[in-house]
Amino acid sequence: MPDLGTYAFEILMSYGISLGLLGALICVSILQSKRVKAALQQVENNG
Amino acid sequence: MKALLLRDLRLAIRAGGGFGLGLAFFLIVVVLVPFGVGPNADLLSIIAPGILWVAALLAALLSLDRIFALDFEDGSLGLLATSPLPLESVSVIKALAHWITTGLPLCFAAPVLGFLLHLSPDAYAYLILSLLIGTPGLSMIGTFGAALTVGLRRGGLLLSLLVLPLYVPTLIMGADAVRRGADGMAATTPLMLLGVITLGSIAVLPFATAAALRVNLR
Amino acid sequence: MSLWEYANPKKFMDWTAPVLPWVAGSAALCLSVGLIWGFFFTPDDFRQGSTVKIIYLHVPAALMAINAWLMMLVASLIWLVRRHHVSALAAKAAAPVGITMTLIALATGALWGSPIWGTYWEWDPRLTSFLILFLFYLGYMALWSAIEDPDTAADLTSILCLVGSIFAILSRYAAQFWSQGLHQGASLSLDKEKNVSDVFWQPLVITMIGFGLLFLALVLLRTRTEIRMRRIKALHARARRA
Amino acid sequence: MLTVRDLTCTRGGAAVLAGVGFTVNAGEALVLRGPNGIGKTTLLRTIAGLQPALKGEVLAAPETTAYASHADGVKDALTVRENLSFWAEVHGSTLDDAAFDHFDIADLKDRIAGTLSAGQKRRLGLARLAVVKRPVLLLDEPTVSLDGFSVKLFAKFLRDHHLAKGGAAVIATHIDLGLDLPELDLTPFKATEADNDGASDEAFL
Repeated sequence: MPDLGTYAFEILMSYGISLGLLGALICVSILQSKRVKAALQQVENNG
Repeated sequence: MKALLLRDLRLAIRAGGGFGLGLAFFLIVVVLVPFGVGPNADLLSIIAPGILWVAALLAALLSLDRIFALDFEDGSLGLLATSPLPLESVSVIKALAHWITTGLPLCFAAPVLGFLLHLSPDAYAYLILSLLIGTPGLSMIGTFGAALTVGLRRGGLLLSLLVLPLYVPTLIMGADAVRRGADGMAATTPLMLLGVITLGSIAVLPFATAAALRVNLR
Repeated sequence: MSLWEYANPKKFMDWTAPVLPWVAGSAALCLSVGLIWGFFFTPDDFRQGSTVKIIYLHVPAALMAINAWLMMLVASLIWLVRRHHVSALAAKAAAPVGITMTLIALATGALWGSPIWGTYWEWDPRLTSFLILFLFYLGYMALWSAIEDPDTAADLTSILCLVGSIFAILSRYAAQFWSQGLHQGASLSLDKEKNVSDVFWQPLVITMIGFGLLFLALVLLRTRTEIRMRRIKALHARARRA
Repeated sequence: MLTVRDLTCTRGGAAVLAGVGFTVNAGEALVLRGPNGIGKTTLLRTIAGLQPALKGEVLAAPETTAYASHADGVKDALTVRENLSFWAEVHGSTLDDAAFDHFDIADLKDRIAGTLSAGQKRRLGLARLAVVKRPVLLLDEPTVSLDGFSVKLFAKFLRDHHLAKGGAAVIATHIDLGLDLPELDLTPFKATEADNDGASDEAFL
């Protein structure tokens, strides 16, 4: 862990918020992709 | 073209809500601000240009969804689309009618409300001038937003969300002109830029508005 | 075979399926290398101290926030001119990615501003422009979700994107006129040595590539999802017709 | 006056009618028949140019067609005369008394349209057709909420003052106007999946 000095809070918050937001976006995209893929499979099998 | 303008003005007068509502809303917003920020005359005089411009903008926003919605519901819009009048002209006329019923009265009401906010005496000319130059642009931008949301049942809120960001340049330039006037500085540049935004909107947006109307009429 | 063939939904699904994992993988690689390098192995700046580490998030996110809008603009134009469905759906898919990038740029900008400018928020033209860009993304996404018919939605959002772009640029210059600003000049330019020295520049380039690849991967993934959703809709409609 | 050739029209991203073709000459009218939902409205709107055709063409001189449905743009706050003179001005024609007489609304000229009965208001809406003076009328269920007397008025206007003067009309209606007009049954033109080529849903199937 590097020495972040007095600005540790700002830097860690920046990384935390950014990676959190990106992670959330990636998770939502993947989950949605899976859900829609399954739904399409179901429609195609029935039709 | 004249027929459509006269019809819209007649409808605005007879159906009510056209002239009065926006003006009343403008008045209420401006009157409410001192209750919120306190009666300090110096403070009010500093923020007066901004308040008057923001209030004008909100008042112009209020009646936007009526621009096309009624004509869309009763079929007039479809009939106009098949008439010799191009939809681009219809858009301009609609914006003009909206301006006459909302923007123009605001230009005259604003100086009166300026007194309530202790607006600097030097600023009145710039206030009226900037509103006269800027509000036609607001009406044209709003007409474009109204055309985008005309087919939607609950388009009102969405319309505000779409239109308000588009109002930013006009607001910045308009309020800045008044502020500079109040400070005794030259306000020609913001007024010119305000004029550029308004003229640009009137030059470009009728085409976008007509395109959006055609899509919504399909 | 013309290049446009790749824009056919079926073709698009075919060629993106093998490409996507590679793009996602290289995005993950670039981001981890760039961010770890930037966070652990770069020295402090002599003026900004350790806060310079925020640059590895702030600059690439800001870059992608604008690039995402540009991509949506191009995709909207393609849809309006050539009516390629994938193009419209890609624009729709890119908006949530773009708005996330805008949020990251705003948040890291505010956090960076606090030690350097002494305040979290300053009505600086650059920050203000990003706030306005955020509002544009919001309106664009709201319009997509409000309209039921997919073609109508694609048409109207494309028109909004075109007009919005003009007004976004106007807002940018209006904001510059209105407030002179504290923000430093662009960190990215050809004469980079003037702004950012090599030690910071190398990991920054890697994270920028990483953000770009991540954007690409997310847009591909989300466009594939949109195409599938559209296909479900089309299949349902066909079943109703039969 | 109006020729429709091999027309395929779409609704909601899929073809509804395919290969529709007919010609209507001056003085002729055509009645479109078919069950509900077959696409009569879609066809008329496509001919009127309000929505694009997927295939085929509509041949008519520019600005000769007038489309009318039950949503006829009557403004409640305006008088009967103001309503009609507006459309007259937009179409660059003059408002003469004949238009009022054809639909028996001469006595109502200065009444506010909002105070009219439903039937009177519909007659006012139809009177617009006499005002715009377009030679090809595209009428979508023109007789909705008209009583027997008004239907006769409308049929008389159509025969004596429109078709007799060299006009043409395409009418989608369920009732018999008593005019002995040729009919076109749209049922055989119902689109199949093969007609969807180029429709927006088809790209995803």
